[in-house]
Amino acid sequence: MEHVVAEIRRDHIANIIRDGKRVDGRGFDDYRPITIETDIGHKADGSALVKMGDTQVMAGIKLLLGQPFSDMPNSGVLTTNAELRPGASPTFEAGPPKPPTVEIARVVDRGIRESGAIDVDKLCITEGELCWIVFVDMHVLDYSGNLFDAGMLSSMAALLDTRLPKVEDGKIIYGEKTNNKLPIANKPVETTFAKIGSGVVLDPNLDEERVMDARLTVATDKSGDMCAMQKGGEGTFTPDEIFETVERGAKKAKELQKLLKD
Amino acid sequence: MEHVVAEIRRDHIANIIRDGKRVDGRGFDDYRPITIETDIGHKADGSALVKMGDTQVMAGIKLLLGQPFSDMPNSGVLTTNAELRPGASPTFEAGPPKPPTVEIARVVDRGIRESGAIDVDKLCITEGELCWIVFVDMHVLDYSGNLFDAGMLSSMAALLDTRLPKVEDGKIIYGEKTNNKLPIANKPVETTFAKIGSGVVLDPNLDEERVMDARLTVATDKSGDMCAMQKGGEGTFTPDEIFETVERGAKKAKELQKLLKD
Amino acid sequence: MEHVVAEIRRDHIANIIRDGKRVDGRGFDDYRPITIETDIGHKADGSALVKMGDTQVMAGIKLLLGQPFSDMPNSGVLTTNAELRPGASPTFEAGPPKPPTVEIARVVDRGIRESGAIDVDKLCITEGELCWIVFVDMHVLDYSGNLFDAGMLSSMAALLDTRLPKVEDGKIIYGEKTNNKLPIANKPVETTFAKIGSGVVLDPNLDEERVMDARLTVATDKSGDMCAMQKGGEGTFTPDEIFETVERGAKKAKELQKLLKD
Amino acid sequence: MKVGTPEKFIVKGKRLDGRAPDEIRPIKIEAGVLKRADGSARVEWGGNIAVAACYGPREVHPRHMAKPDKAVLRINYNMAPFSVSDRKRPGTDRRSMEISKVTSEALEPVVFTHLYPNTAIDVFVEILNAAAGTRCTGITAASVAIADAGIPMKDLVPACAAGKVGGEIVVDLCDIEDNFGEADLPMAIIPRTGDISLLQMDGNFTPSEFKKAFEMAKTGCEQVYKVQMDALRNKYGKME
Amino acid sequence: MKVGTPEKFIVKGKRLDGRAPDEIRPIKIEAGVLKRADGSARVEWGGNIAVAACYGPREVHPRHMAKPDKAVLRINYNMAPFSVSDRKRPGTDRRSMEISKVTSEALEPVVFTHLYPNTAIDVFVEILNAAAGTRCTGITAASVAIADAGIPMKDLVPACAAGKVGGEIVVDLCDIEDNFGEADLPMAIIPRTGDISLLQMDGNFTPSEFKKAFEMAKTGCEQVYKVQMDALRNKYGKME
Amino acid sequence: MKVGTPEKFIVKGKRLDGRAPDEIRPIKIEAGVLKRADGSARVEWGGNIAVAACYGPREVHPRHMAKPDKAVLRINYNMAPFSVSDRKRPGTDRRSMEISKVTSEALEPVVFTHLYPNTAIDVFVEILNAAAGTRCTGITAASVAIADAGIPMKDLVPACAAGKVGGEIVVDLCDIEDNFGEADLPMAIIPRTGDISLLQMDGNFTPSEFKKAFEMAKTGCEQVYKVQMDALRNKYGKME
Repeated sequence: MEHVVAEIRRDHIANIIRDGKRVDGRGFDDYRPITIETDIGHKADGSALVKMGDTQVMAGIKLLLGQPFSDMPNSGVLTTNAELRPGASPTFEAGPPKPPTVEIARVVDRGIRESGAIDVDKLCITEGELCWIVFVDMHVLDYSGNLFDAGMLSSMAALLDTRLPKVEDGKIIYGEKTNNKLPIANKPVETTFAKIGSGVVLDPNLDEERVMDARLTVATDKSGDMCAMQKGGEGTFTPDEIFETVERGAKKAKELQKLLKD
Repeated sequence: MEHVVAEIRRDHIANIIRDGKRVDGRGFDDYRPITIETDIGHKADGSALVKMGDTQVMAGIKLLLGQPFSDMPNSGVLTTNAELRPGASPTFEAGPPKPPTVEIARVVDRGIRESGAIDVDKLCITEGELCWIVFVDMHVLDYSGNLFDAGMLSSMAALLDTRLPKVEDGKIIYGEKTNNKLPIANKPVETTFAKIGSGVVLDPNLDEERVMDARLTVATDKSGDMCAMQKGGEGTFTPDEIFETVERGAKKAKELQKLLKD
Repeated sequence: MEHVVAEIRRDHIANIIRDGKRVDGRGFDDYRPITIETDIGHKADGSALVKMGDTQVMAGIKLLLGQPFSDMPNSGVLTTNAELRPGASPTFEAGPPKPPTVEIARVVDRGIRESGAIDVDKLCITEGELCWIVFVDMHVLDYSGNLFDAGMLSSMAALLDTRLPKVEDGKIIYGEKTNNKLPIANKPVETTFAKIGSGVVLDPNLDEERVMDARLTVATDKSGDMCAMQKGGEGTFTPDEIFETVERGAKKAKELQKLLKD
Repeated sequence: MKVGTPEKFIVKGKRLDGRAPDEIRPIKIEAGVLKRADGSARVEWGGNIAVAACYGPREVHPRHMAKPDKAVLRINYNMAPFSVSDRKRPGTDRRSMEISKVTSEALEPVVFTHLYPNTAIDVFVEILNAAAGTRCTGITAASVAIADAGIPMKDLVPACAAGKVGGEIVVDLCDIEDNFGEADLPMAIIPRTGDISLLQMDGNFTPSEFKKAFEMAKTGCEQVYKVQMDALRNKYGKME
Repeated sequence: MKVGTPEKFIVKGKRLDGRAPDEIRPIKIEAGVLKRADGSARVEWGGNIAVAACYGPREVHPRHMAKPDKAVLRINYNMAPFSVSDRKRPGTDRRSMEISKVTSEALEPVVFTHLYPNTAIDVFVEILNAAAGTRCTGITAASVAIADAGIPMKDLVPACAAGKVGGEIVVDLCDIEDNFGEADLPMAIIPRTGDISLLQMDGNFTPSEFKKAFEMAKTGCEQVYKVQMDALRNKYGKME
Repeated sequence: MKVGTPEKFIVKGKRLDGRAPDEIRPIKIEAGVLKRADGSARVEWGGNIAVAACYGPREVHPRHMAKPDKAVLRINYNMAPFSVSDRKRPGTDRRSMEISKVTSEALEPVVFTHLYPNTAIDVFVEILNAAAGTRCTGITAASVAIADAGIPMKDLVPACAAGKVGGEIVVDLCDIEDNFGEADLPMAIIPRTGDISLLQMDGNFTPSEFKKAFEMAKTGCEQVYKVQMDALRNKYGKME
């Protein structure tokens, strides 16, 4: 029975979209209301809580000291993780991240990394020996669709909120932060579209995400270049759909970037 | 059906206790017969097998060399583990420790640590660089109730039995023990009480443990001070019950401490 | 029903063997056709794909730099692993190796190690500090019986195919291989026999392996000495069966060794 | 002695953060902060931030954990990686397992689990920032989340610790007091009966110090209880 | 800048390995290379070696993963420990999980999963040697293995990447181009409809560069498609 | 050559611990040492200490491991963390997995598993102190524990090793002989038939050395068998 109900729901949502509307009344290129709160708690070196409609993602930054990779002796290290906490949805379970969670972390990671959002060369302290390791941890608290965009936005907001900890003799002095910011050189954002029947809509909510045929996430940097993309879902896109979506994404990216304060 | 039988059994045991007696004829403040055998096997640096009624717990001590923690550069390190071996009960399974096992290890650890049972400052060899790491491993061989008290007793007996291994050039020479003991500065013991209906009894046996409403473990040091406590079980204690139990525990602690030879 | 069918199949195969024949027409001491292909892919430092009938095992060698063990400061390190890939059989699952896989890896490891196949003393670069670590990884691609012999053969062929990577400043320069071979000092091979009813046959195929009573693997070195043995299966061997099998194994070992080119 | 131990913990009757010995840190509770959960709560308490999400009564997975005569109450306590000084590796550690266990046992006495046999009531406690006292913050949040989920309860369960620092008994230890103090006694009570449903202790107490700390923690719990009730009144009061 | 970055990627119209910008590396495909699997394929493509084994439709374990209206298509992508420069520790890592997921989604649109409700179609992709482009090699192999298993498909799915190196758009990046290049765009297409079933990108593309790379990857896919079809014809052609 | 290798292993016909080449170490066996287990045994053998606990026949978890025509015999061999020189991290390692497997196979031939279809017979072997020969000590203990559980057996299974040290064949290797010797041959036999149910070997044997070691291990097993029988007689003899 369950899949019959699912099909009816799918048809309903697709029909509305075919008529140029959406279940929650938004336009095809509208985000749900977005709020960004930073500086949540003092233990994180930077943090942000993003609400995108009913979706809530908190990102926290921890800076550790470590050794640069041997093929990049002059650079710091970036590590990006996501966790869908079991309280965020009736269907999530405690345990190590599953493929959809890993996908979110990896796509956000690529967006940050490939856009040069962090000037990693400035994170090197001693060549080949000591550098900052930046841990970006996304903590999904309430799952109501489109974790890609909320995850990227919270990660960037948290990185912008970050202050370097104090260091003495190559060790971090916990509890004492400096006023030094991270060297942020770019502001990538992600825009995610869902293809449902004949339409492609921005920022799918939970109902739309459940019935979508395919998903396309486009990460755009501040100059309007693409820095990451990811198609998802069991359906396909035509080449034209992809080109149009990329263009629409680039436009919306500018709006999101305005929400990110330096 | 199973829970009906469980309820009948519970009522039976609680009725006996209401009459001031116990299923195995002991008084409320009586331990089952306790024996402590030390120096079991030559590979452990110290060891003890404690039998408390039908419960059997072996503790073994291994001393390794390692680095002090950075916030305690002049101290050795203590690590306490417990394993309920699958042969110890029809219901235990092989695999990583489950919450009840972890609880036992952590409460024993707190008792040892907080009482200063080991003078960890004397375990430092070179400040910030080299120190002894003391591994206390409790190995539960036969589970017939009250692992807290048997676990703590075996751990302390094993620590008292320990001789430091020989060290050359910062490395342990296996197979050659010295006559040097561990710097033992205190002798904490745990006394565990079970609340069953209207009564609170010491050293619950397996039948009592299965039906108890709540559990209170009190770790007492040689001067009669408390060094750790842990309430367990799905029931509650009144404040008066707690104060009385703490007092009864302190009295019995003296008896247990006498069993621990220097 | 399943086990009834299994018994009928077992009786059928055992009857054929009692008549001095085998299900696939081979003699008792015949191997299935064997091919060895080396130098598969350029990322491995050495590699070989062995086909033994329908069984396919690829072995790859990776050389890493590391520290010698403290009790063997002048020797390199050998590590042998096996994985039954889930594509190799309808019954294999993804996940960490299970006991039968671990057994294969450990018996191959013993054969290589105990025969002195690799002169590990020549793998030491700086005493107590730097040495080669040889990783032998067996990757079972198609499972049609007798993984012991195919695994050992692929491992030895891959070790013989290995060229040391280039090293500068104590680091491996990836992508640049030297012409230096590993110091191979012996050529152990394994010969595995299955006891089925009254007969003991070499190189069991899948059908025979499924119904065998017991298994005996004999690893023989180039001088005809035994370097490892392993009985498997829920049945037993008589002492005479063991002595005869060891002798038959030693004879077949010579044939296999001829397939291994320097 | 640990590096960084302060010389004095109390100067002129004031603690290092300016509080009186019997004064708890500021606490703020909001019920119903998550959309997907059946009930939820956020507690900010002296730097600690906890969010609790409650689901249930619902089906039990795995099935064999179900109990035929009542619901199983399962608490999952988790610290976010960025909630502590040293980044915490994601995943369950021994400390979390113990805290989840004692939190379940602290709440079990007040939940009418017998109304929902063969089901599970799951509470997920996320610590987003840790500043000494996360288990008490978590129990306090979990309790409100269960109530917010509409699950019948005999009472709420507030939690609060007392401890000994520099020889003095104080309530609701802050970070530095927790790190360098001599004893800690986290407790949870059932206010309507006065019964104790959580009690842990580590450090060093003489019997009389223990009694004093016990009473202080109890009074702390009662203060927390008022804030819990207010949070529920804020959300549900208008309906009355 | 990474240690080892080449000064130039293209000299006199030739790439470092001698290819033209729009030239894919040599590719060889064989169907039916394993005995136990229901279908299999081996792909050698410019140094990459992938073997795919397909089982199914078959029973689903664990049972609760079964779908009542179709087969579940599950891809397990795995790199052999010796397939890369630094030995890869056996076991699933985050990269493999992601590639397994996108590979499933790339193939799902062409498999008639609705014919086999409550079953699983499992494809295991083993990378025996990696030389940039393993996911495209794996998708290409998996696609042929499913066909070889006799499972009805609307079409085969070829995959191929394009990218940007030294400012130029090129197809099918080799190892050094992949390591030091500026962008990578792996794609999979369904040739009969021209639809895109896999698309990932990382690096830096202007919109017009993206379009150029997109077309080049598409053309690359079409070339791979021919080799896939030939492999099946080689095995099954004689029956026609 | 390993650091610490002794110059000579045998001086004037005596081994390093004073034994003759064909002399096994002192061995002591007690049956019924645990309360909860259905059967149990403790074996002390030349420094080795093993405790075996047997449960069964009982329900099989997980269910799918059950066999419709017989009981599954499962052995779990485990070394206590403190039983070896370097502390052993708790948990199953590859060595334990292999020993558990060969121990099961060594005991399977003597247990009447066909009497108990769809059940499990579980034996847990704990090594409390290790001094070379733990697998033989474990098999010897497990065998007595199964008998003590009242499970019908064709015979007991004793185990004993022989080996080569300094070129000589000796029985029941001690720690230093095991570490630095040239070959080791652990065996288990079924005394009533003389059949071999465990045989492993590593090191170097010529064919004739192997035969000599084989006979020595067999004789060792027969000596162990007597002690096993005595242990059971001590516990059950009075009932006769």
